[in-house]
Amino acid sequence: GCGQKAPAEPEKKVLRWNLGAEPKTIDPQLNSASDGGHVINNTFEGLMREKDGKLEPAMAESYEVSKDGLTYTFHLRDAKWSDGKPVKAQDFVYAWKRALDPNLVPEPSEYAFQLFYIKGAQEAYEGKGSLDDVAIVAKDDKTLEVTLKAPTPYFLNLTAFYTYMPVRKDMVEKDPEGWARNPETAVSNGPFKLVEYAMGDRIVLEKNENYWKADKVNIDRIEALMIVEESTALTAYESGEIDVIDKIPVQEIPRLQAEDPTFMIWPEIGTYYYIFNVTKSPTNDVRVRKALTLAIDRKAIVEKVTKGGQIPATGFTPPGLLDADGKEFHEVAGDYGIDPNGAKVEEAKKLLAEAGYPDGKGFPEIEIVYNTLESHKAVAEAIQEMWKQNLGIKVKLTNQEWAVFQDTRHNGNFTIARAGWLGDYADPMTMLDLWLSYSGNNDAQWNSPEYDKLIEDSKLLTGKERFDLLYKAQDLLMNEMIVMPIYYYTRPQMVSERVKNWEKTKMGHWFFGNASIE
Amino acid sequence: MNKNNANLLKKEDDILLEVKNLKKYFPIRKGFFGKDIQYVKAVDDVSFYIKRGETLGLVGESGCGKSTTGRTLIRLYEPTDGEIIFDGAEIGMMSEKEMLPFRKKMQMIFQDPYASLNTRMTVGDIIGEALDIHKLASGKERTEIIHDLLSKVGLNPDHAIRYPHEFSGGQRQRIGIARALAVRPEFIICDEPISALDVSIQAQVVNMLGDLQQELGLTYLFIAHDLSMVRYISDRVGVMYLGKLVEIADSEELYEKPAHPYTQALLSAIPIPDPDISKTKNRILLEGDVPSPLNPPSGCRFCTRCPHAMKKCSEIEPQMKDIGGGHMAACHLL
Amino acid sequence: MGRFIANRIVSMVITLLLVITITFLLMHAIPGGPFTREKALPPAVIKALEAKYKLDQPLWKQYIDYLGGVIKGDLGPSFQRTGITVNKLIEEGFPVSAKIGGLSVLLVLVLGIPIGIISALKQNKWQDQLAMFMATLGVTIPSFVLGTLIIYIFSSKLGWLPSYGLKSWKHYIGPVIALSGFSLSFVARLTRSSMLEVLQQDYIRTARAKGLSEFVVVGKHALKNALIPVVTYVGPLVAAILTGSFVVERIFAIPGMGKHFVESVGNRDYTVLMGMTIFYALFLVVMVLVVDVAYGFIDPRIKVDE
Amino acid sequence: MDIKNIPQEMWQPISTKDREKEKIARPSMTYWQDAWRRLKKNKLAMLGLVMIAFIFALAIVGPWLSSYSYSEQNLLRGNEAPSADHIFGTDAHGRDLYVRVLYGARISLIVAVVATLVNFFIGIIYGGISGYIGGKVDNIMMRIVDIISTIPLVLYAIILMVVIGSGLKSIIITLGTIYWVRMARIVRGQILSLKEQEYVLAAKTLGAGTWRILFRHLIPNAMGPIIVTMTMQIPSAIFTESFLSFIGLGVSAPMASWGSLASDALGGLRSYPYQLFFPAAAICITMLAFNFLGDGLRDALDPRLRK
Amino acid sequence: MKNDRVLEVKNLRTSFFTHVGEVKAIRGVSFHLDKGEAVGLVGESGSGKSVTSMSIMRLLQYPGKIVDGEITFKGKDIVNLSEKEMQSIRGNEMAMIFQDPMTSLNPVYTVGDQIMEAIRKHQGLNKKEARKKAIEMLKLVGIPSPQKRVDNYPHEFSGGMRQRAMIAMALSCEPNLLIADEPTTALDVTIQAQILELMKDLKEKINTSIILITHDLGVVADVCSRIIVMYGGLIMEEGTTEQIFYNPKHPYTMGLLKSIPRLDLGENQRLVPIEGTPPDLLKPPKGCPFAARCPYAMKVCQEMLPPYFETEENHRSMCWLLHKDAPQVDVDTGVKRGRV
Ligand SMILES: Nc1ncnc2c1ncn2[C@@H]1O[C@H](COP(=O)(O)OP(=O)(O)OP(=O)(O)O)[C@@H](O)[C@H]1O
Ligand SMILES: Nc1ncnc2c1ncn2[C@@H]1O[C@H](COP(=O)(O)OP(=O)(O)OP(=O)(O)O)[C@@H](O)[C@H]1O
Ligand SMILES: [Mg+2]
Ligand SMILES: [Mg+2]
Repeated sequence: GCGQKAPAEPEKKVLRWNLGAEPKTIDPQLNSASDGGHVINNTFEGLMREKDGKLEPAMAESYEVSKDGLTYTFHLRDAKWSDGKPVKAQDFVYAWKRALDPNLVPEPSEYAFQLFYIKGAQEAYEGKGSLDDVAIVAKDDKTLEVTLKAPTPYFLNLTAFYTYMPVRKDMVEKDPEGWARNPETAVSNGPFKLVEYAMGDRIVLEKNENYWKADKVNIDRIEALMIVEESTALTAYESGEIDVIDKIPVQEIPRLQAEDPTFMIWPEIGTYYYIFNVTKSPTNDVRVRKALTLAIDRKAIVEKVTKGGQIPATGFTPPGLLDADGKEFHEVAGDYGIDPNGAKVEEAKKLLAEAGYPDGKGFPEIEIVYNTLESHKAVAEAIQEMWKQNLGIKVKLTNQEWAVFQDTRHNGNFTIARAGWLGDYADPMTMLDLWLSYSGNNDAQWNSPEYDKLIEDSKLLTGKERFDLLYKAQDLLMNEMIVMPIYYYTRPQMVSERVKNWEKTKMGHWFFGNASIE
Repeated sequence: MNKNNANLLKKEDDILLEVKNLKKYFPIRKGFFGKDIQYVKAVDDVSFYIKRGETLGLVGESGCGKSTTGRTLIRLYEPTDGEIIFDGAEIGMMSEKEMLPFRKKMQMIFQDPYASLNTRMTVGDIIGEALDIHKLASGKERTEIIHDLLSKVGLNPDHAIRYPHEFSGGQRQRIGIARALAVRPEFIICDEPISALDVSIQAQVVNMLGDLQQELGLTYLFIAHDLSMVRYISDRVGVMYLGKLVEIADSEELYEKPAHPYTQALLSAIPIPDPDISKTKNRILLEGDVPSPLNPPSGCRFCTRCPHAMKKCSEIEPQMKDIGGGHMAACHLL
Repeated sequence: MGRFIANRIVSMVITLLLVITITFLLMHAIPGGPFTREKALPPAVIKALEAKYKLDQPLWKQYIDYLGGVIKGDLGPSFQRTGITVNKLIEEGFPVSAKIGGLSVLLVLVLGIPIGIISALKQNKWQDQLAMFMATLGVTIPSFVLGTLIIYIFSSKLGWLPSYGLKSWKHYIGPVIALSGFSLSFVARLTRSSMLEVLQQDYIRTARAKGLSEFVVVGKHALKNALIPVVTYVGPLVAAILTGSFVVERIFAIPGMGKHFVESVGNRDYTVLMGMTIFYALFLVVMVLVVDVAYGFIDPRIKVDE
Repeated sequence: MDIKNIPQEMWQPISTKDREKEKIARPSMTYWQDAWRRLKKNKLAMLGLVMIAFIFALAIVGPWLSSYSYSEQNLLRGNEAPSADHIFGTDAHGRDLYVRVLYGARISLIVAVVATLVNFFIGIIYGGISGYIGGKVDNIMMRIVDIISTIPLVLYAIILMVVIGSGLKSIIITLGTIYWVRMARIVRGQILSLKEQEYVLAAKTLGAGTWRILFRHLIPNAMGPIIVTMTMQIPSAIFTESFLSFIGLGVSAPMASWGSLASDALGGLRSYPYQLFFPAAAICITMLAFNFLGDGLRDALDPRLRK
Repeated sequence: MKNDRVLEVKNLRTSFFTHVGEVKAIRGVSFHLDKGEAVGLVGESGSGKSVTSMSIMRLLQYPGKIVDGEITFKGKDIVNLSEKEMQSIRGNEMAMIFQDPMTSLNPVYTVGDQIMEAIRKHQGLNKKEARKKAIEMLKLVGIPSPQKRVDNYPHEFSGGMRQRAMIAMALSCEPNLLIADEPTTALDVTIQAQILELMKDLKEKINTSIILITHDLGVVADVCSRIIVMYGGLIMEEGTTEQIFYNPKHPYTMGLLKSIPRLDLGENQRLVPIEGTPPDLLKPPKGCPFAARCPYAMKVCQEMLPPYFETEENHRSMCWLLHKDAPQVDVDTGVKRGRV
């Protein structure tokens, strides 16, 4: 197609990749969204890096964990920043404390809580303690020591996460508000460095010659575009103007699946579900909740409605999260009587009759609330019809503007509401602590001391014992049927054949440090 | 029209309309941000009165402010200054609402017939509108009145369903006349009502106006430049020059003994519908540039063109003087 | 005229003040705030953020502070683009939007008016009917459909146009057409309808009697008289179109300022929403004034200033 | 008759009585009656009128004539192209598009009617008064218009959505409050240029009040732009409805208007173009009909216009 | 055809096709005009004077149409000329002063602009020269301080001033043929006299032929050498000014002359109008259109349209009374010579 101008230097290998919307920020500590995460993941590097689902040492050459699992000591390798200065342990200390600074300029970090596992972190952020008391210490230029509040099995995973990536004090202080977008101050330690930031248009990265594995970096330049409209991006991809897209119009998926070999579906750690308001009739009756849950055909929904290769969900924790034995948590947890391949109409009817609504008689009209989006509507419509046909109940669909919906859901002004949760780190806890009675996201208004205790206790344990409690917690959640799981998220994506060896982390962040272009 | 009879009917001092020191200035802007410095003094300090049942003719050079006087009287323009007393009420400053009862009593026949007709209304509706506004008639009666008015002004009643653009100039003028008559007003300002009409229709219309005056005691302000017609129709005649009234008198008197040099020049210029005479007639041709109301000459406004101008004339503005029998003129010669 | 404009500027300031106030109140009245997230942020985080942006202060104080900033020309920081001010967003986005918008307005005028004129001249002939049919399609097909169709047909199927960005003149074709389609049709129809009216007037006959060519008769004598509704329509349109269109910028991936407005409502980016509203309002009131002044130029009988 | 030989009796003078022309009293016709007569003669306008009537009729009774309901799904038969079974094809849920388009017509037509009424009653009157009275009143009234058109519609719609909730009523209220500003501006502009016309002065001398001058004189003469604006506002109203539905103000799914059917189908344009085609065509046809009628009306209302 | 014949109209028929039917505004009009000649076109309001001139200018507006007839202007058949060719004739060789000065001036351009336009188009002057000429023209028609008034808009002019602006416009290009449709109706007598002088000048100096449409017989008497009297879309009588004034043959002409008010008209006298209304041209009578109002009407008048009877040289009338078989009636002939 057009627009593909010959690059200035013909030998340059350029990757064009659609980032989607413009990130709120590409400052590692301030970022809290996936689009910014994609960029940061390529420009910065943490102590660890994930490769093929496993952690590899990155900035840290090696590390030690104390026996109680509370103290981590990292030994840094001789890595350099993109301006040639060495990466020091102090850079990490600065970065991490930065995230915890409640008075941070330009604004406090939204993801500060990702560091709350560290001793003194939460207190410092909430102003109850001092940043100096946070247990992050640079023993010397190359040694970093961290002490945690409680043993956290997935802490190492977290050190690969962007909030934990180092930044350079001198650069940040030059322009605390804008340093990350300015190629002159955005000094980074990852495989790429920022060379251009065009607001709303593109972020251009170039190979960081000072990266410690620079010889492995094959791509010279990355243009991360900000095309919001999915169909435009698809057109650009199909005409060869873009190499990588991961937001694809749902209606096009069947066609692409059939015709385009570069189309693929990538698993994500996340679940799409409906929540029941347990304080409202009729969903305050667990039999009703169960009946509703059983009465939908998940297979039909993912195959005929959402079409993105999603996996029918039978529990709350999605695939991709492993337990202490390295087994898939969701498999071990079981299906709680939910048939992923169809509706259990008879059982559902029985439950509904037991609850006092034989054949749906006397069942009040219930309302599903969702935020306006084509795909949410499609699922809701399918479910509405399934409930109507299978249970004989009437359902009203109400859509709301996104923020209004958040408000509605948060305040419990609903009977059934759509929801979805994407994990922040590769541990079932990222899903399960949602339902703590004091969790800000427990919109089901569910209040179970038993559940709280299970989760809290698990935080003090490690290994198999910990997972026992987590399994129990999920059992409790699912048996109460607070949530009606529908499917596990997947992400359809397309990568041009000329791009090889691209990577994506479990959290769904692109990484092109090892990729090559032919 | 029978002027003597009309005279008999009216009480001597029954004044219907009195105008005192009327002024109407139009601001003229120069350029985009220009300030309103310049004014067209279209009517500048004019005073006169009209008795009930009387016809006052108003003549004068084109652009001297006759239409403006008429339009200000009927409050289409806001007077810049002065008083308008109609039937004992000062209407110069009235609000539109207070004016409403007077609207029925005063009417105007417009100089420009076509522009004053709404092209989206049938002639019937144009004439009937006044009836509707003042709720004078409706239904069949309304139709009858309209047809009646149309015939009165020499149009075919069938024309009621046609539109103004389908008429000739003179026919349009007659529609305007019919409209003014529809409310049966007491006072009509006729702004060149007959100038677009051919002579035979002129005669018809003038006779009709006269008959109406007889019947209903109407009062007219008759603006025209056709001096013979004005003489014929008016009891008294006023002569305007450049925004000022320069002479006013009974029509016989005025035509027989014009006092103001401008009036004299005017009368001498009347074309005579007789080829022999018109080719031999002596005219007082006025010399000199016509002054503009934008910056009228000082002193007597006619002084720049007056054959008898004296030094005094360009310095002191002459005042209206009664030179006997209500014959007033503003000239230093007198 | 000078006084009129001075008076109008006073009323414009009042208008803006009212717009600011009402928008401010509405904005705070609707559910959700700038830190509403799909995943709710921990209360500590929200508290810290609100403290940072002074959202924890009483509303009236926020309002006063904000007004103070506006008067100084400071529209505040964006909540959703960390470290970027609203002024900066406008600075970066407006030139882009204005370029596309300006071209669209130009297209609207340069094509819309002549099409309207031709239609009027050829009333009920095929040229007219074709033009008016297209105009009907033009208003019926909204920009999001038109834009998508353009990309689909010209970029995807035919490969004639690039699909995103703003690099070469070719990049402008799609957005400009999508942006101007509706207005172009509207202007064409408005022009046609007023032209039809004007062409019946006597002064057109006079112009013809002078032996002027049809082009001058129509283009000079008729057009100026027919221009009032077009100007009325185009004035506010300029304000709307130059400040960017969410839909078109989104579809063609243009880094303009149109998206900020819609996005700022969606994610309750208070300062951006206010800033965009003020910017647009300012633009609009100025354009409306321009229209009123233009009336006077077009038709000397119109005196808005009295 | 030969000019040379005129019969003798022909030279008889005739009496005045004989001259009385036979008077044929033609019924008096008002402007509106006359306009209606002209409209009836306009084939395209009548076609438009018939089409509109047909579309309305179809929207009212059409759905009953089909064996499908607008909500009935058949997931196995989703995204089917038009066929004998489903003449407009089916959507992703396997619902019959034909029936959905007919149901959508109800909403969209109501919106169209509301928009028209709002434009007519609020827009014209507001703009008319503002332009006619002028001066301070005009300044204030038009500044209100400016305010209405600059306050973000979304904010306003969200407030309404929270306060009143969703449904047609909310849509109507929203349209009613904001949808007339363009019309008001256009009408005002026209009135400003018309109000100094001589015939307005003439009406004033007759004692015509503001309303009469507005409705009998000014507005009929501004009809061209008014009708254009009115017809152009209809499609934008239809799409505004789908936007308001997006915010949550509209009717609830699975009921869908033309606007939302069209915007929903947009994503699948490449694979299922017919899903966009039918609702879009429905809007287009309706618009064409309205435009035919509008143009005809405009012509009919101007007695000077050529046919 | 004589060499100095500027205009020849033969059997012109013009109709307006309205919804009620065909309004036959002109029903067969023939006349001619020589170089430097001024012809007066008089006749009752609605008799078709303006329509005749519009037909000659080819400026009839919808639904008007020339149904039949020939119009030859300087040897060219105008009826079939293309619009483009007409444009080069109009305003240049043939100019017209319209009857309705307010609506005939474009409200949105200054008077000066509108006058300059024709000058620039046909005389190829530049803007400055044209402006000078426009000012000169305004001065010529008696507009005070013309250098200021050129920049006025029509609505800032008085009725008479607008009319003069129209005249200035038409005269500015010194046309071969000038059609003046009631050019002086809104003018006071002094200005009128000035304008008439101007027209006479034009006629004498550059041999402009003039069709002067007016109802003011005084004006006709002053300017024209021949007079055409129209009624009901037909020419009733045509002759030299003297013939028409002193020896009218048609009862309509006689009526017309009688209804003029005169300065010498005694007190208490009514004007003498022609009673009745003109015929409806939608259904014109098959006989003489004036029959219904004619004091001498006979049966034949109602039955059949009279032919023209040529009584003297250049004097023809359409009246049965002039038929050799017609009964002699005592008609009251026109103006008595030499009265004041
Ligand atoms: N557009 C039209 N539609 C129908 N009839 C028309 C139209 N224009 C003119 N007429 C008719 O044609 C006839 C002749 O009109 P014309 O304007 O020539 O009269 P005229 O002799 O110029 O009269 P006047 O002295 O009043 O101007 C009139 O009876 C008029 O009603
Ligand atoms: N709206 C206006 N704006 C500016 N000047 C005006 C306006 N109306 C009239 N004038 C000026 O006022 C003066 C008087 O005009 P007016 O119409 O009263 O004259 P008139 O006596 O009626 O003349 P005529 O016999 O030509 O109609 C003229 O110089 C005219 O140019
Ligand atoms: Mg006048
Ligand atoms: Mg005429």
